[in-house]
Order: sequence, then structure tokens, then C-alpha cells
Amino acid sequence: MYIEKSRFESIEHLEHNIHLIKVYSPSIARSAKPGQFCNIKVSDTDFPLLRRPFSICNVEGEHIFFMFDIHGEGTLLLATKKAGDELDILGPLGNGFDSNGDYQTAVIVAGGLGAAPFPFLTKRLPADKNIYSLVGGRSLHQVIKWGLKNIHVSTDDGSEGFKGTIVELFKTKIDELDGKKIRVFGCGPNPMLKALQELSIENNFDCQISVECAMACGFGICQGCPIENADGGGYSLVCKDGPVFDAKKVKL
Amino acid sequence: MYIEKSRFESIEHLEHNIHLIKVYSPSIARSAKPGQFCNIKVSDTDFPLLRRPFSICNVEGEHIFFMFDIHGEGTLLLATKKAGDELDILGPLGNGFDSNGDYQTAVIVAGGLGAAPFPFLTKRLPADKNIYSLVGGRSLHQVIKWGLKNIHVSTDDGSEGFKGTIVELFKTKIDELDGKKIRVFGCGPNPMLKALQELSIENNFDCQISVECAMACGFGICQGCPIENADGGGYSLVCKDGPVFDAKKVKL
Amino acid sequence: MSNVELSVKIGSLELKNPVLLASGTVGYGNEIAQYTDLSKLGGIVTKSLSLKPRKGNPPQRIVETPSGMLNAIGLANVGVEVFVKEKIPFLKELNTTLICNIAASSIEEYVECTKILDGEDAIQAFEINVSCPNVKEGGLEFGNDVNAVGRITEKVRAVTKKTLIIKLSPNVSRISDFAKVVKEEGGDAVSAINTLVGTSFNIFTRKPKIKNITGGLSGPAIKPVALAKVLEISRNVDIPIIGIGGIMNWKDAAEFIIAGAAAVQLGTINFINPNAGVEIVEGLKTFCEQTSVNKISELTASYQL
Amino acid sequence: MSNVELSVKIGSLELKNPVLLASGTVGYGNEIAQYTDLSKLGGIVTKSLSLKPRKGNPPQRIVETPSGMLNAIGLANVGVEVFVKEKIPFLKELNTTLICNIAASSIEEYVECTKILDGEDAIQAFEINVSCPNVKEGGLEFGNDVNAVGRITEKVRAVTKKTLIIKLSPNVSRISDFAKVVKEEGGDAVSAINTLVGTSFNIFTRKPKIKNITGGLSGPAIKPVALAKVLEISRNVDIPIIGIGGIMNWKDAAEFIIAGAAAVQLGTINFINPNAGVEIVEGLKTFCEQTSVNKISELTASYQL
Ligand SMILES: Cc1cc2nc3c(=O)[nH]c(=O)nc-3n(C[C@H](O)[C@H](O)[C@H](O)COP(=O)(O)OP(=O)(O)OC[C@H]3O[C@@H](n4cnc5c(N)ncnc54)[C@H](O)[C@@H]3O)c2cc1C
Ligand SMILES: Cc1cc2nc3c(=O)[nH]c(=O)nc-3n(C[C@H](O)[C@H](O)[C@H](O)COP(=O)(O)OP(=O)(O)OC[C@H]3O[C@@H](n4cnc5c(N)ncnc54)[C@H](O)[C@@H]3O)c2cc1C
Ligand SMILES: Cc1cc2nc3c(=O)[nH]c(=O)nc-3n(C[C@H](O)[C@H](O)[C@H](O)COP(=O)(O)O)c2cc1C
Ligand SMILES: Cc1cc2nc3c(=O)[nH]c(=O)nc-3n(C[C@H](O)[C@H](O)[C@H](O)COP(=O)(O)O)c2cc1C
Ligand code: FES
Ligand code: FES
Repeated sequence: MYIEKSRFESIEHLEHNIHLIKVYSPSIARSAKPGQFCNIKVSDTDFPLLRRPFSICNVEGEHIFFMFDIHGEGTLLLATKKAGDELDILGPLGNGFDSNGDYQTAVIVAGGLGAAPFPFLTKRLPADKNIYSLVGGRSLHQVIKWGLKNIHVSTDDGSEGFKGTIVELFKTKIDELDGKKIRVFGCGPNPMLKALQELSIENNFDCQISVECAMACGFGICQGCPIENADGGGYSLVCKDGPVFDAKKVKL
Repeated sequence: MYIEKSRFESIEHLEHNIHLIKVYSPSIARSAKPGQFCNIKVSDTDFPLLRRPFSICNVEGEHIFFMFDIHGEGTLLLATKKAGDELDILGPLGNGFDSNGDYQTAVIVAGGLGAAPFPFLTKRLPADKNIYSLVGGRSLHQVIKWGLKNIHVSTDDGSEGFKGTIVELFKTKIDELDGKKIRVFGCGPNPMLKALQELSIENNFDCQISVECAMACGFGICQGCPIENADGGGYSLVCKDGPVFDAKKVKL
Repeated sequence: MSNVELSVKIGSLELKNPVLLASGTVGYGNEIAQYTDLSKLGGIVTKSLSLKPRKGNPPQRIVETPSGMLNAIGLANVGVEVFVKEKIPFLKELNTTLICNIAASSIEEYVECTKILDGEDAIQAFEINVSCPNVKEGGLEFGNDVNAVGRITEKVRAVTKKTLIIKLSPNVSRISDFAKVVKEEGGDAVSAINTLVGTSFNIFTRKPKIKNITGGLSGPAIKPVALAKVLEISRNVDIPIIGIGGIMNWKDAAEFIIAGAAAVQLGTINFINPNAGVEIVEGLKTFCEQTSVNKISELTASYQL
Repeated sequence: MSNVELSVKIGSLELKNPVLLASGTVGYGNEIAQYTDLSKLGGIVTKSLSLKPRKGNPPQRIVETPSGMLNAIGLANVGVEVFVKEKIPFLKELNTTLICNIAASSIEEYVECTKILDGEDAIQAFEINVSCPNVKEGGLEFGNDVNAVGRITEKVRAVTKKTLIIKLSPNVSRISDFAKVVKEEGGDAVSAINTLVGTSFNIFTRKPKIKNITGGLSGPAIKPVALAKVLEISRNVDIPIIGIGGIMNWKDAAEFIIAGAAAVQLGTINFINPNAGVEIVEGLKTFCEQTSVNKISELTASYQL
């Protein structure tokens, strides 16, 4: 894990309000695993005070990509960076996805910006695995396909693909997919993860979900990011024990 | 007085660390007088909290110029603005110089960035007046001549012009200038203004000094900017009653 | 167009809307009136007045701090007499509710000031600033002594029928105890909060940046503290609260109202955006429309704990 | 190369330099050790320990505020027993001074924890966190009751000869009264300050952003308040002070030292720059060199009022 003064390389605008930035951050790039995140200082001043956590969206050589929408002041500042600016990045953080093991098809379930960690997972998936990506959004402009493969789309308003939530779409595909030979990787807003968790438990899918929550440090010293353990025995820390959890092990 | 959302036009780098910015601010430009200042919101966020006061350095049509060095975070942010950015400017504020009346030569005495208000004064000086500018700095790079006329230079280290302070240079010129026919306009750091004040009182010069101090509002509502009256009867407000004062009327 | 009822009542005082400008951040109204339409506000609270004029503290009086500022103005003011003669005529023309803030060094002085000002029709309410050093009892602040606050409320109450608001100091462990005594002694409302005590040093000269050594911290930095004080009072005492501390925009104002405030005051923001009050009234109106709140008073203390 | 003497003494405790990492912002040392060399610091203060493990508050526990953050971690900790068994072995290897912070809900619990930990050679000093709700006396904080702080100091003093530091709550009117009682009851030093009580609401859900309703405000926002508290203690009580509150860089640290602190603790900054402590030690050294200060202890309380 590094505190790396990284070079901002470029920014690309994907769909409405979605930005993809590329930074030169060789140490983090070399050690990063899919599902991990970085905690980024978005300004050179003390404002905003805290770093902002972002999933590692992709790695190309010594470059990392992050994907985000403009949410508040932190992401606004990030979106106004220029090539050559220095960005102070802490990472890679968290556990990441476990993509090894005995399964045939990786089923990616991404809701909105929950797509962020999956280009990197798609790229690093063991060669013997198939990939099947379920990508949802409120409407066609919120569907983020960048870096994904074998994509099946749902939108809440039906403006593209299946009309309904991404987990509803998943349900319609269960027969197509062999429950024993898949591993599910989910990321997205909490209600979606909850639905996915239920679906996975019902069908006994092997399912890893990446969760989000407010964070200060991102590496285990503030205890600010608890998630309740499913067994009732206290809390895990999203930043250190997660952000990826076995869907059976946490309460959402 | 206006709260004017102004357009940042350009930035020019004069000497070491001295920046000259040009903004499109028609309402303020039309009503500004030399010696007045503006209180500028240097960011679009709440950080830094307070506006920053800057003398109106020059006016060209509907454009205003400000001159500054990078001092702290506020001026740093100002120096990184780009053409087209919006700048929220409050002004014109304060009383300004009184350049009318019965004298022949305007003697400008500027120490370092104290030169800032004088290009505008130089331009707007009544046509019948002569101008004589004494401009001092620590060394030749701190001597700011932009927009001034008939310039006599002093540097503390003697790297350009007279070796010594600008008030010492002024002393050597007193014989050249006719004390009764001049009006002195001074701006610069406090110790310089103090020396100038003494010299003017001794020689009974008509002298107006522009003073600086910490400010919050800039227009008289916070009472944060007192300057002691020479008669001992309380305080005047630098922002409202000044920033230009008759050198005899205030204690420095 | 809009059906939102923005008016609120504080004691017998009717305010057009819940947005007031705070004492010490609006002078006597004339300078700020160049930048904003004061008649659109709920009202203004004038700079703390004392019986005699005070010239205030020597400079430096203010310094910026992270998301805040310290001030030690020293209650510079013209005194009640000049106020009545010179300031009231202008204030009358503003068509806004006028609340007169009083600061004194003894209980007698509070009473005396209130008596003199009570005769002025233009003044609709009093706000008593108890965060002043108490000269008689050794320079401690009245505001930190619950008995002193009780006595001030009682004595001032006795000399005016106008709405009486006590402005509380936040530099105490349990602010609700102070609100309780205000209610018991007949005060109509409390304002919370005044500034927090703070300081700042120049590390090269080793001198305090503010000549007075300490100053009062205001601005967004104190907003979480102010909200917690408002909430504490709201949960413990049944008295109207005027919320103050770091309000920068309508969202902050709404946050105070939800946390228990019947009205709010804007302080430091006036220095940065003198038109903020009017913008906040507009913002609150839109917020109410969009969240189906018919009367803004229904928002007060609508917290879901 | 440098001749500046950075070591300081707090009671019988010798610190390599005056820069400590604050309780609750450094865990038990292991995670932060990946980013910084803890052996270069004056020491670390471990997360508040209670007798039994505590799982802490439900989420959301933290929220950012202007130049600050609120936290309501709820003193989540492993309890003294697990601490001794599992955490001390790693802490021993750090080659830094270890100060153990204790938080309890009764005076007996404070005493009990101290007794157990007193036997551990690795622990060089205790810091007693009195800002915890007092279960027996109705949930009020010990930290706001001068008698309770006196009794805690006395009882804990009786069971340990190690350096005893009492960490004071800032949510009081006169913090120097608390420092005085600590001194009288045999405490070696005080830490000031802990967090200020604050809150924050989501205006759309009308719920507090922090599940616990209120939280503790830390970060640069509180620096002016913390400095004023340190200065107040320094001017009124002759006891070593450990300054805490919003320190982001060496300048802030120097400001606290000038205002009266013998040492400083870094809290929130560790979350943003986990190497800040080491950078601040370097910065202080250079500052001393450039301003001809031979011993950093000479800077303590060197204010020019
Ligand atoms: C492990 C992890 C990975 C993430 N990956 C991505 C990603 O790849 N792309 C992306 O767009 N967003 C991601 N997020 C969410 C992202 O951190 C927030 O959108 C961002 O912090 C918003 O900052 P802001 O200043 O723009 O918004 P503001 O609303 O101004 O932020 C205010 C505060 O709230 C916190 N906050 C706001 N929203 C969130 C949120 N959803 N989750 C956690 N904290 C929040 C901020 O960190 C900050 O402290 C991730 C969050 C976590 C925890
Ligand atoms: C009437 C007036 C006219 C001015 N004209 C100019 C000008 O034309 N060019 C120029 O470069 N500077 C001018 N100044 C000074 C200028 O306001 C400060 O340099 C600027 O505020 C520094 O801001 P900062 O954030 O970069 O520095 P910081 O040091 O980070 O500022 C911190 C705080 O201190 C205040 N401050 C810092 N230095 C000064 C100072 N010298 N005077 C008053 N307040 C200060 C800031 O306003 C701010 O609140 C003027 C000041 C006044 C009062
Ligand atoms: C420069 C300044 C002067 C003030 N003067 C007074 C005063 O005279 N009387 C008073 O009761 N409060 C005074 N206050 C306190 C404000 O009314 C308000 O309570 C405080 O600033 C918190 O609000 P804010 O964070 O919105 O500024 C003053 C505040 C500032 C910043
Ligand atoms: C997330 C967090 C957890 C904390 N936990 C503790 C604690 O367990 N015990 C304690 O005495 N102080 C605790 N504190 C308070 C800090 O030690 C420190 O006093 C406070 O944060 C002010 O310093 P800062 O502004 O540098 O953060 C905690 C602070 C934070 C931010
Ligand atoms: S964010 Fe600090 S422990 Fe997880
Ligand atoms: S700066 Fe506010 S009164 Fe002068």
C-alpha cells in the first residue's frame, strides 16, 4: 500500500455526468487487484478535508483509471483536474474480488456506477472463465458499458433492454445460467445489493458483493465504516475487511 | 456598489510572483475611482471562507485589472483561474484618492505591491497635474513599474536605482519638488507608510495614504477593520472611511 | 404563485419569514441595504447596544480560520442614545422587523437599556446578548452562569412587554439548562448560538493574531456544534429557538429548522454574500414546495431520531 | 546535523519528540505502520480501551463537515484482555512510546482497567478519557463534572506509578478548573482537547446523518477552540499540557506549543496523511533551527500576550 503522488493524465466523459480519469501511478497500478479501491485527495488544500474513495476501474501498465459521476464538491474538483496535475492517492485498499476457484461463468451484476470495478475484473478474470454482464441503470444514459463484455442491459424506464431492475433481469436469466457453475460479482446501490443478496441466498449462488459506505481513512484506523456481520457478532470494517464481502456474511 | 459576477479574461505575469489579472466587470468598471478596492470571492466553494480585498489597479472600458503576488491560498487560487471562469466581485469599495484641488505635481510613493492602485490614479489624474513616481522594492525584481510614469526607483539592496528605502529617496528629492505645490499619494507596507507619514507631517505635505488591514466584509458591517484616529477619539473603519486617509488623521 | 406559508411566530412577534440577520453582522442596516432588499427578510437584529458608546477593541480584530473566522470587535457601538436619535429613523424605513440586541456589563445596565428602548415603536423585540464579560463578578461571562442568565431574564422581563429573546452562549456543558431558566423567568425565546471562544497565534512573532488574545469563532466550522445545541434545547425545553451558526445557504437554514429552530439568523455569510438572506428565503420556499410542506413552521423540530 | 533538542518530558515520561498520534485515530498501530515509521514519533496513544470489548455504534458513524468531521464510533474496542494478549506484542516492536488510553462507564472500571494494564512493561503512560457517558449518574459525561474528574484522577493515581494524563472534554465553560483538579489529585498532565459535541441532518430524510444522533467534531474547524483551551489552562494551571485539535501540519503543531502545549497529538490528519506525524517532526525541527530555538521545550508557552 502506497501514498503515491500520481500524475493526472486525462479525463474522458462517458455518458451523462460520468467521467473516466487516467492517472500515472505505477506502484499502485502494479499491486492493484480487481475490487480494490483507492482513497484520493481531490485537492491541494485542506478542503475538502477527507479523501474520497473510488474503485479501481481499470489498470493499463502503470496507469490506473477511475470512473465517477459528479456528486458533490469532491468529485467536482476531481473533474476539473488538468493533465499534469498531481493527485495524492492512497492505495490499493481493501480486499478485492476473489475470482479464482471452481466455477465456469462470472456473472457481473452492476447497478449504475456500480459498474466501476468491473472493467478491471473483466480484464483480470482467469482465462478459463466465461463472463456474463448484467448492467442496469435508471434509463439508457445511466447504463455504463465501458470495459465490459457480453452485456445484458436493464433500465428502470425500459428505455434500453429489459424494463425493470437488474436483479429482476437476473431472475429471468437464471435458467440460462447453471446455478452451480456461476459466481456472482455484484456492485451497486444498497437496495440493489440487498435484492441480489436475497436472490443469491435463495438460489445458493456463490456471490461476492462490493459495498459502499462513508469512510474517513480507508485503511482501518478510524473504525468509521462498519457493516453488520450476518451472524450478529458485531461489525466488520468495509475498508479493511471489504469492500468485497461474501453476500451471506453481512447484513445490508 | 455591486455584487458582480464577472468574467475572468486573462492573467499576465509581471515580475517575480506578481500577477496582473483582467476581468470583465462593467458595472464596477464604470463606477470605480482610483484608490478604491474590490472584495473578491476567489473560489466557487466555501473555501477560503472570506473574500480577499484588492485595489483596483486599472480600468480599461468595462474591464478591471488587479495586481497581486501569491501570498497564501486565496491568491494562489486566483492565480490559477482560466479565461471564462466566473469571479464574484464586490465593489467598488472605499473612498479612493482625492486627486482634485490646488497642487501641481502628484508625487506617488509606492512600496512593493503598494504600486497596485497607482496605474489607475496615473491614468485618471486631472490633465493639469504633473506626475512624479517614486517606486521602491527590496531588490530590482520587486520594483513594479507597470502603468506608472516618470519613475524614480529605490531598492533596499541597491540592485536598481537608489540604495535605500523609497522614503529615503523621497527625502533626497524634496529640494527638487516644491513642497507647497505637491500632493503625496502613498501606498505600501506599514513601516513605509509610517515613515512617509512622518516625513509629510514634518514638511507639511498634503499627503493621502492608502492602508491595508485584515478585512471581513469590506463595506462597513463587521467592524473588523479599525484604524486609530490621530485625535484619540476612537477608530475609523479602513474599508468604509478609507482605505485612503489623510496622513495626519490616523495613527499607524 | 406559491402557497407556502413562510411566516412564523416567536412569542408575540410575527415574522414574515424565518430568516433574520444576526447581531453584529449587519451593523444598523444602512450599509447592507445597498446590496439587498431587507424588506424581504423576516427581520434584522442590530449590533449589540450598550448604555454608553463603546469604541471597541484595538486592531487586529478579525482573523480567518479553517471554514471560520475569529472576531473580537469588543462590542463597538454607538450607545442607546445615538442609536435612538440617529439610527432608528433609517431603520424605520426598511419595512422589516427590527430586533434590538443589548449587551451590558451589569444587570442594571441591561434593564436600563431595555427601558429606554422599550418606548421606541420601531423596535419589535429585544435580544439579550449574555455573552459579555461581567464586570462586577470578576470578568466571567454572564452567559456561562445559569443563575445570572435567570436574573437577567427576570429583570428585563419586568420592564418590557415586547418579545424577549435571550441569546445563549455555546461555551457551556448543557445549554438546555440555560434555555430552561429563560423559560421559567418569562423569556419568550432563545437564540443559539453565539460564537465559540477561540484563538490563533502567529508562530513567528508568538503573538495572538487577535489583539484581544481570544475571539469568537463563527462560520461553517461551528455549524455542527450549533446544530447540536439547538437540538439539545429542542429535546429538553419547550421554547421557541432561533438557530444561528455557520448558515451559508438555504440547506443549512433548513437543517437548523429541522433540528428545532423556529427561525434562523445569518451572521458571517453576510460578509461574503450580503444578499444571502433573500436567496435563503427563496430557497426555503422552493424546498417547502418540493417536499410538500405547507407551512414552514411544520418543519420546526421535524427531526426523525 | 541538527542540534535541536526535540525530546520533552511529561511527568516522568520521556518522549523522543513532542509529536504523538491521538487515541482513536491510529487503532493499535498495525495498519498505520504500513505508511509511516512510528519509531520516529514521540509516541502513540491507543484507541480507548474498556474492561470488556465493545462493538461500537451502528453505522453511519462518520460524516464530513466544513473543515471537520463528526464521529460516533462508540468506543469500539477489543477490551483490555484481548489488547494485552493480541495487540501488545506488535506494539512492543514499534520502538515508540506507548500510551494507553482508557475509557470507562464507572470509576471502578477506570481503576480496574488501569490495574490490569499497569503490569504491562510496554505501556509507559495512561491517558484517561473522561468524555464517556457515565452510566451510573444518568448518562451525563464525567468529563463535564469537575468532581467526577477529580475522583477519577485520585482513584486511578492510587493504582499506578506510571505517568497519568487526563484527557479533558472541551464541552465545558472553564477547562482550567478541570486541569486544576487533575493537578491537585496527582495527575501528571492533561490532554486538551477531545472532540466537541456536534450533529448534522439530512434535510430530505430529516434524520441525523450519524446514527448515534450526535458525534464528536474534530479537524481544523476546532483548532481555534482547542488553542484557546490550551492557552486558558496554560495561563491558569502549572501542569504539562498535550495539545490536540485540528493539527494538520508543523505550523499548527508549533502554534499549539507556543500556546502552552508541551507535546501535541494528531488525530484526523492521520486519516488523510498517515505520514503526517513524521513530516511534522521534521517541520518542527527545521522551524526550531531557523528561529534559533535550541530545545523545543523552550517553545512551550512562549506566547507574547
Ligand atoms: C469503496 C468505495 C468505492 C467507491 N467507488 C466509487 C467509484 O468507483 N465511483 C464513484 O463515483 N463513486 C465511488 N464511491 C463513492 C464515492 O466515494 C462518493 O461518490 C464520493 O466520495 C462523493 O464525494 P463528493 O465530495 O463528490 O460528494 P459529497 O456528497 O460532497 O461528499 C460528502 C461526504 O460524503 C461522503 N460520501 C458521499 N457519497 C458517498 C457514497 N456514496 N459512499 C461513501 N461516501 C460517500 C464523501 O466521501 C464525503 O466525505 C465509492 C465509495 C466507496 C466507499
Ligand atoms: C484595501 C486593500 C487593498 C489591497 N490591495 C491589494 C492588491 O492590490 N494587491 C495585493 O497583492 N494585495 C492587496 N491587498 C492585500 C490582500 O488582500 C492580501 O494579500 C490577500 O488577502 C491575501 O490572501 P491569501 O489568501 O493569499 O493569503 P493568506 O495569508 O492565506 O490570507 C489569510 C487571511 O489573511 C488576510 N490577509 C492576509 N494578508 C493580508 C494583508 N496584507 N492585508 C489584509 N489582509 C490580509 C486575508 O484576507 C485572509 O483573510 C489589499 C488589502 C486591502 C485591505
Ligand atoms: C464580526 C462579528 C460581530 C459580532 N457581533 C455580535 C454582537 O455585537 N452581538 C451578538 O449578540 N452577537 C454578535 N456576533 C455573533 C453573531 O451574531 C452570531 O451569533 C455568530 O456569528 C454565529 O453565527 P454565524 O456563524 O452565522 O456567523 C458577531 C459575530 C461576528 C462574526
Ligand atoms: C474517528 C475518531 C475516533 C476517536 N476515538 C477516540 C477515542 O477512542 N478516545 C479518545 O480519547 N479520543 C478519541 N478521538 C478524539 C481524538 O483523539 C482527538 O482528541 C480529536 O479528534 C481532536 O483532534 P483532531 O482534530 O486532530 O482529530 C477520536 C477522534 C476521531 C476523529
Ligand atoms: S474508513 Fe477508517 S476504518 Fe474504514
Ligand atoms: S471590513 Fe467589515 S467593517 Fe471593514
